[in-house]
Amino acid sequence: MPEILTGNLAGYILVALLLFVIGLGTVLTRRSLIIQFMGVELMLNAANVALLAFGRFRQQAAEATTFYLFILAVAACEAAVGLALVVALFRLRGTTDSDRADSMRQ
Amino acid sequence: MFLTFALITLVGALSMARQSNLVVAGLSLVLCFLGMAGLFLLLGNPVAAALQVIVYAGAIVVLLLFVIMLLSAHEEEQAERNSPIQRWLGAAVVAILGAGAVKLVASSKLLASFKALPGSVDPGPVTLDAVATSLFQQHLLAFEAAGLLLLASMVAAILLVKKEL
Amino acid sequence: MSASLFPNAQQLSAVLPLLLPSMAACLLPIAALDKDQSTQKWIRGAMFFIALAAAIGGFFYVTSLWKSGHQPFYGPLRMDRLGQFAAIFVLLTATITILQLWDHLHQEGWVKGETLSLLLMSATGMILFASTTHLLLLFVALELLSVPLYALTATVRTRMEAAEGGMKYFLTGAVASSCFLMGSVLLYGATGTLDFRTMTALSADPIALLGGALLLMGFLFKVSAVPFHQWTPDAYEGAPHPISGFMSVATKGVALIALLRVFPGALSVIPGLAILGTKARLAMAFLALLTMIGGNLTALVQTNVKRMLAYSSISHAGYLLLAFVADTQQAYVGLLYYLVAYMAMNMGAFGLLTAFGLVGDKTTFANLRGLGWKRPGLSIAATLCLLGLAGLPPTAGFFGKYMIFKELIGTGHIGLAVVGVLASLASVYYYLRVPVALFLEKPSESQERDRAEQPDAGAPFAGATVLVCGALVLVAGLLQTLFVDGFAARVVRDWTELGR
Amino acid sequence: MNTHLWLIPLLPLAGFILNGILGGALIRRTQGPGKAIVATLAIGTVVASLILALVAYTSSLHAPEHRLETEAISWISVGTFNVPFSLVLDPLSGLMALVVAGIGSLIHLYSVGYMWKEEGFARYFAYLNLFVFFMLTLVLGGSLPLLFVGWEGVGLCSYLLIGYDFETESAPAAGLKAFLANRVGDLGMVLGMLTLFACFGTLTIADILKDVAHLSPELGFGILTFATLMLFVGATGKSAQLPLYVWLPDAMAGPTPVSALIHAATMVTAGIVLVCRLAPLFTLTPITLTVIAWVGGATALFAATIGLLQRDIKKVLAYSTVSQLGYMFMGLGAGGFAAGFFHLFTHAWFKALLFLGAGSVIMAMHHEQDLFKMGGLRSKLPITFWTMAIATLCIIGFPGTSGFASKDEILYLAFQKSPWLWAIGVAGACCTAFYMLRLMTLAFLGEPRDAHAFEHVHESPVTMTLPLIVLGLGALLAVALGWPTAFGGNFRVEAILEPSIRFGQTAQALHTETHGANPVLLATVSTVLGLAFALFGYLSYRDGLGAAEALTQRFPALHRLLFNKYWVDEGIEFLVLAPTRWLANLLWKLFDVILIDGVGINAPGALTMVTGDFTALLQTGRVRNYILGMALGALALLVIFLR
Amino acid sequence: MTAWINTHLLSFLVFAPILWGLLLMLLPERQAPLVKLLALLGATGVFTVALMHLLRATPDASGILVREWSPWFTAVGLPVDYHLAVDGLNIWLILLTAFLTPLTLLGTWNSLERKAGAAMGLFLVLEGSMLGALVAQDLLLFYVFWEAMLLPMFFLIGLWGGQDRKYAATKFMLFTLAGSLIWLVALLYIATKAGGFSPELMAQAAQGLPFRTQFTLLLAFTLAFAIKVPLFPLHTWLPDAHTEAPTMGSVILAGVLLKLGPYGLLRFALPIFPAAFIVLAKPIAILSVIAIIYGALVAMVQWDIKKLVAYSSVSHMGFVMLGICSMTTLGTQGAMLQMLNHGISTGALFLLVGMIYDRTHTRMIADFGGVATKMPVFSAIFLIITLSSIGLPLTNGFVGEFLILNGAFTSHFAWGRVLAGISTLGILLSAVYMLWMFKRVFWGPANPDGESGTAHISGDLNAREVAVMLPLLVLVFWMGLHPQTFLGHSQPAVEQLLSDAQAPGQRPTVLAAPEPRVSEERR
Repeated sequence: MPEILTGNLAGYILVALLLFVIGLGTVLTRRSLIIQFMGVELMLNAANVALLAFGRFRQQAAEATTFYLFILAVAACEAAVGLALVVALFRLRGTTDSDRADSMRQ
Repeated sequence: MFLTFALITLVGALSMARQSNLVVAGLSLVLCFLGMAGLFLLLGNPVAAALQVIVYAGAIVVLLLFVIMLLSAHEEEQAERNSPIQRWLGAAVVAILGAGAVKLVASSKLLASFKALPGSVDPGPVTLDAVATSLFQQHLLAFEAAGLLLLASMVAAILLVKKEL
Repeated sequence: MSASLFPNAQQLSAVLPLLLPSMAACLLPIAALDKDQSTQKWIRGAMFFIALAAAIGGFFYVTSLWKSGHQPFYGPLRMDRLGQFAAIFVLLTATITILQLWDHLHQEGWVKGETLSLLLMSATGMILFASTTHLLLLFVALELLSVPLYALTATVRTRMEAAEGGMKYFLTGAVASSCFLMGSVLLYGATGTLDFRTMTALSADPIALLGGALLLMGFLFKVSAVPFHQWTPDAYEGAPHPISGFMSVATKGVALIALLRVFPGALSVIPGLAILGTKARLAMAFLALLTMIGGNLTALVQTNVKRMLAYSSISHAGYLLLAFVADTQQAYVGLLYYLVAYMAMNMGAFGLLTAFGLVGDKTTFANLRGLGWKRPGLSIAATLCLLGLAGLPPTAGFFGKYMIFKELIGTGHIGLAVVGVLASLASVYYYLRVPVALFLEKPSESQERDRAEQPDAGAPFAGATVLVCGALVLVAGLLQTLFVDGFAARVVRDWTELGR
Repeated sequence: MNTHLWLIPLLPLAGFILNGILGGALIRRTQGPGKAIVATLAIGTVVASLILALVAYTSSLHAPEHRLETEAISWISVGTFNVPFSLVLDPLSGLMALVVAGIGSLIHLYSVGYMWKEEGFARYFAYLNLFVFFMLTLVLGGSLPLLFVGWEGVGLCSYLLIGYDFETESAPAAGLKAFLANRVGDLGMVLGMLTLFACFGTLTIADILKDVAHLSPELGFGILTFATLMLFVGATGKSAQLPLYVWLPDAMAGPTPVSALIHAATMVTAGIVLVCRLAPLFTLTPITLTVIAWVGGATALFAATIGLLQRDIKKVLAYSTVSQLGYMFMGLGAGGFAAGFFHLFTHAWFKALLFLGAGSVIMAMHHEQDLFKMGGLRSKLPITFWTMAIATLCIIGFPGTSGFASKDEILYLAFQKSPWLWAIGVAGACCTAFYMLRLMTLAFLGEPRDAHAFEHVHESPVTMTLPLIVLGLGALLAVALGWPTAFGGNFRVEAILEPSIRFGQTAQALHTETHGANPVLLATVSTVLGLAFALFGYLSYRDGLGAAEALTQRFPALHRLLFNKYWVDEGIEFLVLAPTRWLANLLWKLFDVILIDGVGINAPGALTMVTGDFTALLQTGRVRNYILGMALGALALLVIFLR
Repeated sequence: MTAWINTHLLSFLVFAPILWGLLLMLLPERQAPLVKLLALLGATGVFTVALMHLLRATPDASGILVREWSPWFTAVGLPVDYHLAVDGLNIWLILLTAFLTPLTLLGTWNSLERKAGAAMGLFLVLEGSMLGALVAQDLLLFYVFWEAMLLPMFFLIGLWGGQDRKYAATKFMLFTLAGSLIWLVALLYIATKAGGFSPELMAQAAQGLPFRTQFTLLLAFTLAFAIKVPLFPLHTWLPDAHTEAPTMGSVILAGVLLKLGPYGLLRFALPIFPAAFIVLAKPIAILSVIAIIYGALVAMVQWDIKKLVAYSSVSHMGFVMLGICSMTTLGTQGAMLQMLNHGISTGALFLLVGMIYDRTHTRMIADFGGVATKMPVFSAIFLIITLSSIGLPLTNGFVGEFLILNGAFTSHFAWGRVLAGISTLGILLSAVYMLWMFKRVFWGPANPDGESGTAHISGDLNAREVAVMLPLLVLVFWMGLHPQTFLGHSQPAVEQLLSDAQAPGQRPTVLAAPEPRVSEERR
């Protein structure tokens, strides 16, 4: 049983990167703004996983957790503003489909 | 143990990514977050785990669900045009990046240099006061900035969606 | 390093540039709570006065700091010459933006104190972003400068483009900043420290390289370099003109300055990063090439002035990145000088639209036809700004390009230089379209009628700013001694000395 | 004394300036008196310079090498290249100056009567003065560029004077043609000068000739041959030799006195003057001399044949002029510079006379120039007739006349160069005799063919007849200047010209020893033939056009050929001008419009635009695409970083 | 004031027109008459100052008449100097500029219907920037003025031009910029190598470079200058610009702007890259001969008088370039003179065309005919200018062309003689197109139909127009009769230039006499 499966640093980082990629994939492949937004959240959390893992293995858990707090706050802010934008857009367009909001080209 | 949580996390994430029903997607996101919380516990970080459940799985996802309800956008709308280039290219990029991630992690000496922690050097779980000390001593300025940021997002949200502003 | 809750005077002097705008930003929403802020002119006046006072006050404070010549710091916040430069740059831009906003928002009929508050918050975030090397702080500052901008882009809710542009800006921006975050986390993991200055133990490990790449991408997104640029035109078109100007100038400039702080190059005060250096420069060259070509080519075919300016700002990102390719002290001097010039030129260009009261989608070249003769002085000033953007002597734009290209050639990147000049040759064409429309073309009958019936949107502040910008473009072109030797060069010199 | 030389050309110039600026206004104010003043001024200046020339010439006879020279006034001077203004009066230029000023003043006088009723009286005289100025500069000029000044100047004047009635269609065209044909020649001049400068490092004639003194004749085609040939090209242009003669017949569009002065007596002889000036140079290049001789001979015959059938009285004379000039060149080419110049001298008198006579005829016939409409004018225009008769005798070389002297000297030399040349010359002489008699007969003898016009014919005013008489005397007395030694005479002109023709040369006379040929025999043959043809001409036109018609019926092809002047003009239009215009249009359309503007400039511009459109397509407006772009960019970054 | 002028003469010459012009542009349009007057006064003032001070100045050791030198700025390590100087090379071009400006203003007094004041202000700005380019000795300074010239010209064409003025203006702008931007790269390259922008430093630096590099750099330099000249394949902007530009634009464009190309070659390209220039001279000489013939041929088939004159400029400037490329004193001096000639003659031609255009509002040759009957004085003046432009002796045209031909013919360049021989054709062709045009426009019967241009001609030249032409006529003959006035100044400068460049110079004469010549003693 390779130790990557037993939860060494590499394992966590791999999980983090995969989460990151999945989040990106969500943003890329879905059209619903809300789901795309979830994807963004996922990308942020991927960072969280990596961060805490590093913190743990580098014996700097406290600092890492602080950073984690800030990321948390930022995520909350982004959630607020992002969802506000979605709502504003929905009011004007009546849609949450990002592909339909393409009035500006060139 | 790690494997379980990791799988929960990834599965939750994947199902979120593929789910067409927004509510279900949201719920699977919660699942993913819970998995993460588990991972954090494994990392000996109960604070983070707790916050993960409370803030993310709690606040943010609930906010999301609220919005979903508010806009009554349960299902993803029909695509106006199917854009194959976007889909396939996107998929390709994701695949490449994923494979790249695996390869990269595998090839990284630095990661390999950290062995799984033996119990002896285990610093034990993170405590809130340690976090608080670091927060209010090293990162005071950042804390202020974050406060400002929260205010900013509040004002922004008001500016954007408040009726008869 | 430990900081008590209450910074001492010396530390305070470092924080004050941030404190002034942020306090005003906190004050403004309260004033904005008043229901009839749209009816009561004096309330509006008061709000704008507060904002202006904060910006100008901060500006004067920082200039005095500059004159006094001492470079305070507070924990990870380093208000050194570069930081002061950034602060001056941002606050000046913010001042001009506020002045233009007064006119523009009245034209739009959507005067909101929140707008100003967000603007000032963003400005605070920018100054912070440009004056630290601490990853955590960088990230928070990045968010602090972006989040308000997302909202500002969509601030005029009545416009369809506004919400759309804001949404696009937000989504792309969120992705970019999460990349930034991921990058910084990985760097942290690779080095075990959050502050760039202490990143001595950086090895060429894939993790570190990945982190560096993602981090760089975060910067390049703010700089809006191809291919991270596509949000730019939409966001600019959606945003109010002055905000577009603010985004194009301040965001870009600050992102470049912050990048300059951490960039592993000639000025790098960070020993460990050298490993990333060559790769970073290669990436810069590659992207600069793409950016100059893509930006200029696409700008050629625009019909909307704002989009044209957006693409022009993209192409300028290309020229500015060239400084990192050349990567000599002189090149960075040129970069900073060019930023000043660029601020004047772009604010002038966007101010032109405001000054003529072109709102909504009435910002095409066709809408400019024949306006030049209505307000010649203003139009000439704006023309100066555009010619500056085109890089024609004797404007400041030329000398900015001159310095960067000279260093580029000096370091042997002649191919890039040739592409650059050819690109700017193409750019002359679309920049000239504005004066051509202003002076050379006759308005159509319908336009004549509309202008006849609707009163002339006398935008005093915007007009004044445009005039000032035009003058600045010319003066900065003729008095490089002041602007280069006395300003940009000193930044670089002192900073490098201090850094060592 | 020498400074007076300047006055010789400058006086007419002064006349030109005054008349040109003030004359017009003056005449518009006061009709008659104004014209009188203008005319007096014009004539006065020319006469004055004539007198000065006489004085200078006489004094030059006592000067060393019979040569007066003004001190040089700086004109162009760059490094070694130094061209001063300097005039030289030696026998050659002296004689020429006298001819120009003399005949010039006579023709001025004549013009007063001829042009009195014309518009632009002042303009005419101004041009005429200007011409005299340039012609004198040409003959007196001490350096080639200065000579070239006169050379181009007279071309300009002839251009202006031919186009004198500029409202008509034909005159401007003719003027343009004249100027351009001359310009073609001038290219030769310029090239010649360039070559000479490259050879000798100077363009002052005296210096060149001094340098020439120690050179041996060129065998084969050398640089000097090139230079002299080029100069000769210039001469063909000015002196209307093959192939550049075409402008001269058209030049008859100008007023008749102009034809007399410019296109008979003076300007067209510039070529001969040039060759004589540089005689030592030309003697070094036998090839050139041969070319000159043959071109001259060819021209002499060619033009004469065309002259046979012309109906326009002036055209006949024009072609005769061309052929006479041909004789002169034949003489020069045969090495007889003096002979050539002598023929120039005599020809100046009688051809001017002929033209003026023709002028008075035309005036009498109310500007009718068609010979076939004239006839029987002798009774009405006695003076004109008799004077012209004298000239005719001279030109057909009637024994004892000046024409006989000069022409037979030339023919004699020609025979020594080559018998064929002589044969051509004689043939030309026969044609000359024929068409001159034809002219005289048609104009003055027989029955009047246009009774109505005949009614109003009356002799011209004295201002016109006086010059006729004077010229007649001149034509007769010109013989005094030389009588072929072969007939026991003394060919004085050779001795007179010696100093200038052999200037700077080591003194052994180039004497052409008479090998074989018997001059008397040659002369008799040519003369008899000539007179025979003269008789033939008289007989065939004595009673009307009938006989001529018969001849025409006999040789229709020949008639058409000659009557259409060998279709030379059409040929030039078809082979040279049209292709040039076509080529020019092609170049313009092909290079400017299509290649440079189209392919070179607009195409890249359009291409850039299209590329711009393409890149603009990437801006789809859908945020997912944007993020995809970012992802790809990130991928690229990763490749760069992790590679 | 006068004291200040004495010390800062050149700055005054450059910036007085610019500032004055900008000031005038700000005046309202209804003040046009006043503005015109002020503009004329200003231009005349500048001319008088230039004339008085420059001709009185005495050259110093290095032949510099007037000099102003102070450091400007040392951004990014390279010292850039504010270095203005007048010497034999540029004095007459400066005077020509200062001389043509007031004449043009006076000559186009009533030509512009709208915004005449602004046009004249702009015109002064143009004059100033051209003077700046002429006096600038520091290459970056030169470049700045070089580009600064474009804008006023662009707006002159674009605002007061003819039908497709936008196309013409843009073409002019981009075409010229294309050259000068490439040049800028080369300039910066050599500047970084030299560590400064003064030609001397660059010359030293160029010595050190491999020949290929020198040659490439020179190519870039030449490109910019050749476009301005314009040399054969790069000339197509000129006809459009000339045709579309208002009269004042055409005059100054032909009169001065084009001269900056050859001037730049002489002033900068030749001294900096002598070795490479000697090599490049041959192809350029060939191109310029092509330009001579080609321009003349194309001019022949134009039906727009202005376009015809424009192409004639191409031909004439070809002569200038040929003279420069002959690398002999003769040729170069001829080129210097020919520049002035072309400035005077072609400038005058454009003025005249403008005068008749004001009356008839057409420039098509076909619309005219028999103009001489209606405007005798005009046609007389036009004839004289025509003659000077076709190089008739005693007018200015002849001296220049003759010197150039001699120079080319005696140059060491093997093909020089052939080229000179071919280019004599240019003299013939110039006569063809000019006189043909003259014939069709002024002579022949006045075409009767009321549509034709001739029918609209009201009267002959008025006093103002005659007053404009008189000085030009005087100059035509002065330069024809006593060119030494002008050659004298440039002679030492040119000799210095060529000797520094180690130009092969003139071939020795083939057959000259061994003993010294009489005429030389007389000299």
